[in-house]
Amino acid sequence: MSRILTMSRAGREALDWEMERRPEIFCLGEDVFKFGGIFGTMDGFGAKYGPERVISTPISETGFIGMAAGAAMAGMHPVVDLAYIDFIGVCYNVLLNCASKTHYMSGGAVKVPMTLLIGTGGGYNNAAQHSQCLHATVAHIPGAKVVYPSNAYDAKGMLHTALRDENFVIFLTHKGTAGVGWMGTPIKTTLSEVPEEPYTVPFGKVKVYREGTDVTITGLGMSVHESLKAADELEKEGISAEVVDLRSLVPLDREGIIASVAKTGRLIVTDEDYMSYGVSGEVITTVTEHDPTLFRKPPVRVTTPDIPIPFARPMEQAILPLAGRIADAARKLMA
Amino acid sequence: MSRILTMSRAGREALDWEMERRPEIFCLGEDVFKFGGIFGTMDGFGAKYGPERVISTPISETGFIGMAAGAAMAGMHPVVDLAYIDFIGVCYNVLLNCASKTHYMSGGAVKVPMTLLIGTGGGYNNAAQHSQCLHATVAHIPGAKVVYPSNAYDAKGMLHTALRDENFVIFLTHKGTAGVGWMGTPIKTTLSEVPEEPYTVPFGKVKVYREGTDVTITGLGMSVHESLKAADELEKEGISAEVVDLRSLVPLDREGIIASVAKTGRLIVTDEDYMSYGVSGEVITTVTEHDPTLFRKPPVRVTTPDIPIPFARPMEQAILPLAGRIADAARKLMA
Amino acid sequence: MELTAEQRKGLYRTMALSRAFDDAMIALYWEGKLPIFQFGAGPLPGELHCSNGAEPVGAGICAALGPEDMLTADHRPHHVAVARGVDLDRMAAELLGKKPGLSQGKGGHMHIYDPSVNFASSGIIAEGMAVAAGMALARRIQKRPGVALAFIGEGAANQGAFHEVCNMVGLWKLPVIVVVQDNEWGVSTAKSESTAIERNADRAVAYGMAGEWVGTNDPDDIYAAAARAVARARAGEGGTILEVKTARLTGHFMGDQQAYIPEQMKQVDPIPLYREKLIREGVLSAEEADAIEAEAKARMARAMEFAKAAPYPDPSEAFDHVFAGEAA
Amino acid sequence: MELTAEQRKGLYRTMALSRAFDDAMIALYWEGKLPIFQFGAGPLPGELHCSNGAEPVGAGICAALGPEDMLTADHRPHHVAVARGVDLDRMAAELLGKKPGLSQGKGGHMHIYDPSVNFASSGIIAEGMAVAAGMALARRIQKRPGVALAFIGEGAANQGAFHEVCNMVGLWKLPVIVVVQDNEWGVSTAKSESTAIERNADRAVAYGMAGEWVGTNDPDDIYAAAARAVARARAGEGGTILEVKTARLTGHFMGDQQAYIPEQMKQVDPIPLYREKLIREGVLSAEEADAIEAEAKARMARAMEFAKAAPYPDPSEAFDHVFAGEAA
Ligand SMILES: Cc1ncc(C[n+]2csc(CCOP(=O)(O)OP(=O)(O)O)c2C)c(N)n1
Ligand SMILES: Cc1ncc(C[n+]2csc(CCOP(=O)(O)OP(=O)(O)O)c2C)c(N)n1
Ligand SMILES: [Mg+2]
Ligand SMILES: [Mg+2]
Repeated sequence: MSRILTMSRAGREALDWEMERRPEIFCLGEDVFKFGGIFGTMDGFGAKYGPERVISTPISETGFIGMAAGAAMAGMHPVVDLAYIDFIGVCYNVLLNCASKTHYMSGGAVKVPMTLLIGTGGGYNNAAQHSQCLHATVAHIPGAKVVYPSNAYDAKGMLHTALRDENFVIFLTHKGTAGVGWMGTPIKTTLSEVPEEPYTVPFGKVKVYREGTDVTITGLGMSVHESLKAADELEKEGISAEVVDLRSLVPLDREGIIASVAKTGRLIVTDEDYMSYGVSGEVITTVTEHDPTLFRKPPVRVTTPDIPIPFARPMEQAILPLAGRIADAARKLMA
Repeated sequence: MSRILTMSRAGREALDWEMERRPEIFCLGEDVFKFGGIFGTMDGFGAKYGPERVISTPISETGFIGMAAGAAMAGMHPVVDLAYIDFIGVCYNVLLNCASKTHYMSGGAVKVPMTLLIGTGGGYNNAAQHSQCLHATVAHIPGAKVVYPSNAYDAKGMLHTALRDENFVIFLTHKGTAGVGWMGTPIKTTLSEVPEEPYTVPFGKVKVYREGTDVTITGLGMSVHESLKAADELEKEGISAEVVDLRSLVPLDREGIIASVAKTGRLIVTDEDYMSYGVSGEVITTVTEHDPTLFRKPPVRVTTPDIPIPFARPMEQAILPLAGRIADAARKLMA
Repeated sequence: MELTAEQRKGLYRTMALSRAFDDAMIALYWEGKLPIFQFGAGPLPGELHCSNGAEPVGAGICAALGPEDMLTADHRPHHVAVARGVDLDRMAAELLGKKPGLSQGKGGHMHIYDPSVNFASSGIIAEGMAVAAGMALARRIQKRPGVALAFIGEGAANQGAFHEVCNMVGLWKLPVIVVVQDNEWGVSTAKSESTAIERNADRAVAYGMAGEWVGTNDPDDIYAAAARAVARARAGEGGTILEVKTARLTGHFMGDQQAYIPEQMKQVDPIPLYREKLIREGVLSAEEADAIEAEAKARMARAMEFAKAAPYPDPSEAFDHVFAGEAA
Repeated sequence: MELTAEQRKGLYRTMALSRAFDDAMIALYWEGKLPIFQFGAGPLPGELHCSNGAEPVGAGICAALGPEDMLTADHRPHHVAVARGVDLDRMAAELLGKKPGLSQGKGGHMHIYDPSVNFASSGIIAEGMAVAAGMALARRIQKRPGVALAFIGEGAANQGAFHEVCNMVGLWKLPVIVVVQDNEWGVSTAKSESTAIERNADRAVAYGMAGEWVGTNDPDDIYAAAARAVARARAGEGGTILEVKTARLTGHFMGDQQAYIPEQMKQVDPIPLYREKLIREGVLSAEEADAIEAEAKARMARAMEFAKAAPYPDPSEAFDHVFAGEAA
């Protein structure tokens, strides 16, 4: 049986199913016992699994994420909630030098299976320290897998995959896509039919949300949904956009990106992360180093510019990669 | 008068000159009082300026770099030594959310003039936690300038520029280029004639080390010198390589990159940082989004792959972007 | 260090103004967010962490300071900012994201900066610790006076930055006061669930700092402890961890139902208590107290009017102030 | 908790073996690095932080442990690894970057992992604190016994991770022992220049942990303190900060001239002292002591032979082990 679910409920189902069956999984993070994690992925788990397996921590991110890494080395599979990716600043060493590299530095002798749930993104006027994406920053770390579902079906399937992975997996969700109470009415395109039974969605494969022939629009997290909105607009104007969700940054499905651009000859890369030294450059380069003649027109980036996120709505709305900017870019590409 | 200097001595001269004249400059970092900083930039400053202006700190990077930011807000210009960039993990928040964003978040009311000196890179078998470059990680932060001299002349001129900048400047030096005792005989191409008098080298301009017509090779830090070695080799084979030192990641001289590729039609991007989501993608994209038809052949990346740095010499040498790999790439591009 | 009657009236005035500020913001916050709650909606969007209950800390401590002293606050900065004398109109405008706001609409409520009174804040837990200590260090090098105060919550005292900075404050005998505002909660986590020992003030011994603990949420007591800490700092005797038992009456942020708070842990509003005390002690009459409250509300109403009437920044201004000293 | 004569001989044996390990590595380290010093040259490249002087800490503490206990060490791991019984041949091979090394040549001397004896290390200051505590947490959830020990330097005790982890150890009464190896120096910075108070053991009160301080660099004393801490941990009484005054005889790393160390701070070699003590107390004869030392050197010579003869990994192996469970 399948139902229409939010990403939040879908992710919760995957974690619940795995926790019921695998005693090595436990949850850790600020307020997870009472609040169930930033996206409700652990909603009700405090009561169900008890304080030994659903552990609310002090505000000590280096400490508890480092402890998760240690617990993983000792045979557990921790699921850690870091709430906002803006907070990686206080615990980045664990991501950069410990959880990601221990398997390698030990020549394969030690494994660090753990899943780190982090919320990304802005668009709700939470200003420069609570609105960042920074997915490029974590994707640049070798030894960490980085995935980023944008809809409920993928949220459940990719979380099952993460929980069965033997590695450190950074599991990102854009706050605006999750379908949690404090972000208003869920975005339609984040909802999906979700089977009740467990299933996995493999890492490292793009998802083509919508096929098209004129222009490829890649996105991830929220920018997928802005791209879909733009594609709807463009369709009315006779422009056929193919919307490609990257879904997984490490591993990255380079073939999937190239295949779409080989078909359309035009590329718009949308990204809510800062523009430079990030995902947008990597996607364009992926095509260019394969074959620059695939581009009928120069590819275009529609991203957050290289500026801190401003608080006031008129400024924030102007700098985010929203549907209007994406559609404009497509129109220019087709002109 | 000018003399041939190492980067270390050249940088020291700039800092000394500014410190003599500007009481707001002071030095902070682990072991700076007795050891003079990782690159000897503060060599002898303890004795000369005393412990009030040359402050050795506990191993508390979040604390002392954050204090530097506070001191900058209160009218000082701190020069902080972080030794290895691998350690940004324990203090990344100060870089990400404080020093870089305070000017913006205050709407321009507060300034944070500070210079953070960091050493990067490997090649001397110091393994996964002491050999990283990670320059893309810091260059992805909006509100921070990131510069990266590769020779003595630029080291002095860019440090003068940094010390006169009103912003947070991350000043990177590849350990292998500095000409410090523990890294062996200095690399010839890092040495330069350095005027005794102060001078500035502006940020945001590439430096063309060597002109060429067949292929553009961009690099930064150590990879500039590997590129120069490769260019020497290639010259013997009749291949004319133009070697472009990016020198400054924020701001980045996109015109300078494009101009060189417009001339040669071929691009090799060398980078000792990890390949994905970094500088190499940004450089290629810079050209591609301008005009993909500038490429006569697909551009090529010669970088450290997306793996932790292995300790053993045979493995490390194989994965670094050394001259041999660069020359091979050029030969293939010309074939 | 005894407060005069006039000074104690001042404390009451400060608390009333701070409360008026938060109450006005709370009222506005719900505009556009009902019936469907959403952080991003309405004229006052984003997270909003109000200070209701913590007013005695701002009032009591700032009364012990001089203009040369420096303050950093956290994600819950209003009560400290109001007590410090941050421009009320421009602060209100900043919360609404308006152009005349302190940060020209770039900061919002967690990023209140007013260099004219040496005030800064940050939304990252414990970030202000080092910033405050660095300001104190700067003054030492400059040979200028000034005590620096970092206002944090009891939850923040378990962040690594607390340790690193306290150690350097102790080591270098910096004039820094760490104000730990123990409101019992860090979001939904009680202090006993986050902190290995009962009092953060007791951690001072780990750093060669002095510890002060105030068990009442009363501005007289808080003032007295702060005055002692400030005197020590000015005398070159180093820093203090000053912990105050205070309150968080309106939840972690707006929207927090606080269902996790058991009945016996319900907190008391310190403002009526102080009003009663001042009346009981003959410092204020009920009429004077009413007048002070009315005046506070009126002042805040003017600030709100200013803020509401002010224009938004132009979208293009988002690109200004990324770097200092550069044309936009 | 009194040690038998046999056990004390064992301590001496362990220290001698650890010393033999470092001395052999030091000798090899200089090959290829003279006359021009360079980290990256010779058969043993990279930074090398030797344990000479700290052997009593490894020996004394590991003697109090069982096979179920878990250890993390820092950038100076040899003495702990040797005392814990990490495979000597494979550790030597790892320092030389050889294929049969513990990490197949990927780790080098700061990254010693031997899961068969629950040993791990890291070159980032204080990183092992949380890892050790997490291992203890894992065992609690698994309902399996095991005390976790984090070996750090006195310099590392000023890193934020120390505070965060100690607080959680105290809060959750985890069986964790933080071993602060006070060798007086963090690179060139004396403890008095880095640490606001004299003893890190005194910081235990800030975390509801026990504090133990050992002022001698004597393995008997260290063992006794460790045994007390382990007993408390096994009894569910929580963690201990165990600080030991130890020594760093060969500088921060090879190449450190230590010109910054004043004459009166010169440190004493603990191994001859313990040898004399054991002879004085009739536990060992001089001949037996000589034999133990000779045996240690011989054992290490075999390890060195093994390491030198071993092949390097193939360059292509650099691409293995980036992720577990995947074909290279
Ligand atoms: C480094 C970091 N971690 C987590 C958060 C999220 N956060 C914001 S406020 C808060 C609780 C703070 O508690 P406390 O310090 O007691 O202050 P209070 O809210 O009670 O005033 C948390 C966890 C953050 N902003 N920064
Ligand atoms: C986070 C971090 N900062 C700085 C360093 C550089 N570093 C390596 S060892 C060391 C000194 C450590 O002193 P201590 O903890 O006392 O250990 P010891 O070397 O004395 O054994 C420093 C500063 C590092 N490795 N990691
Ligand atoms: Mg609190
Ligand atoms: Mg030490």
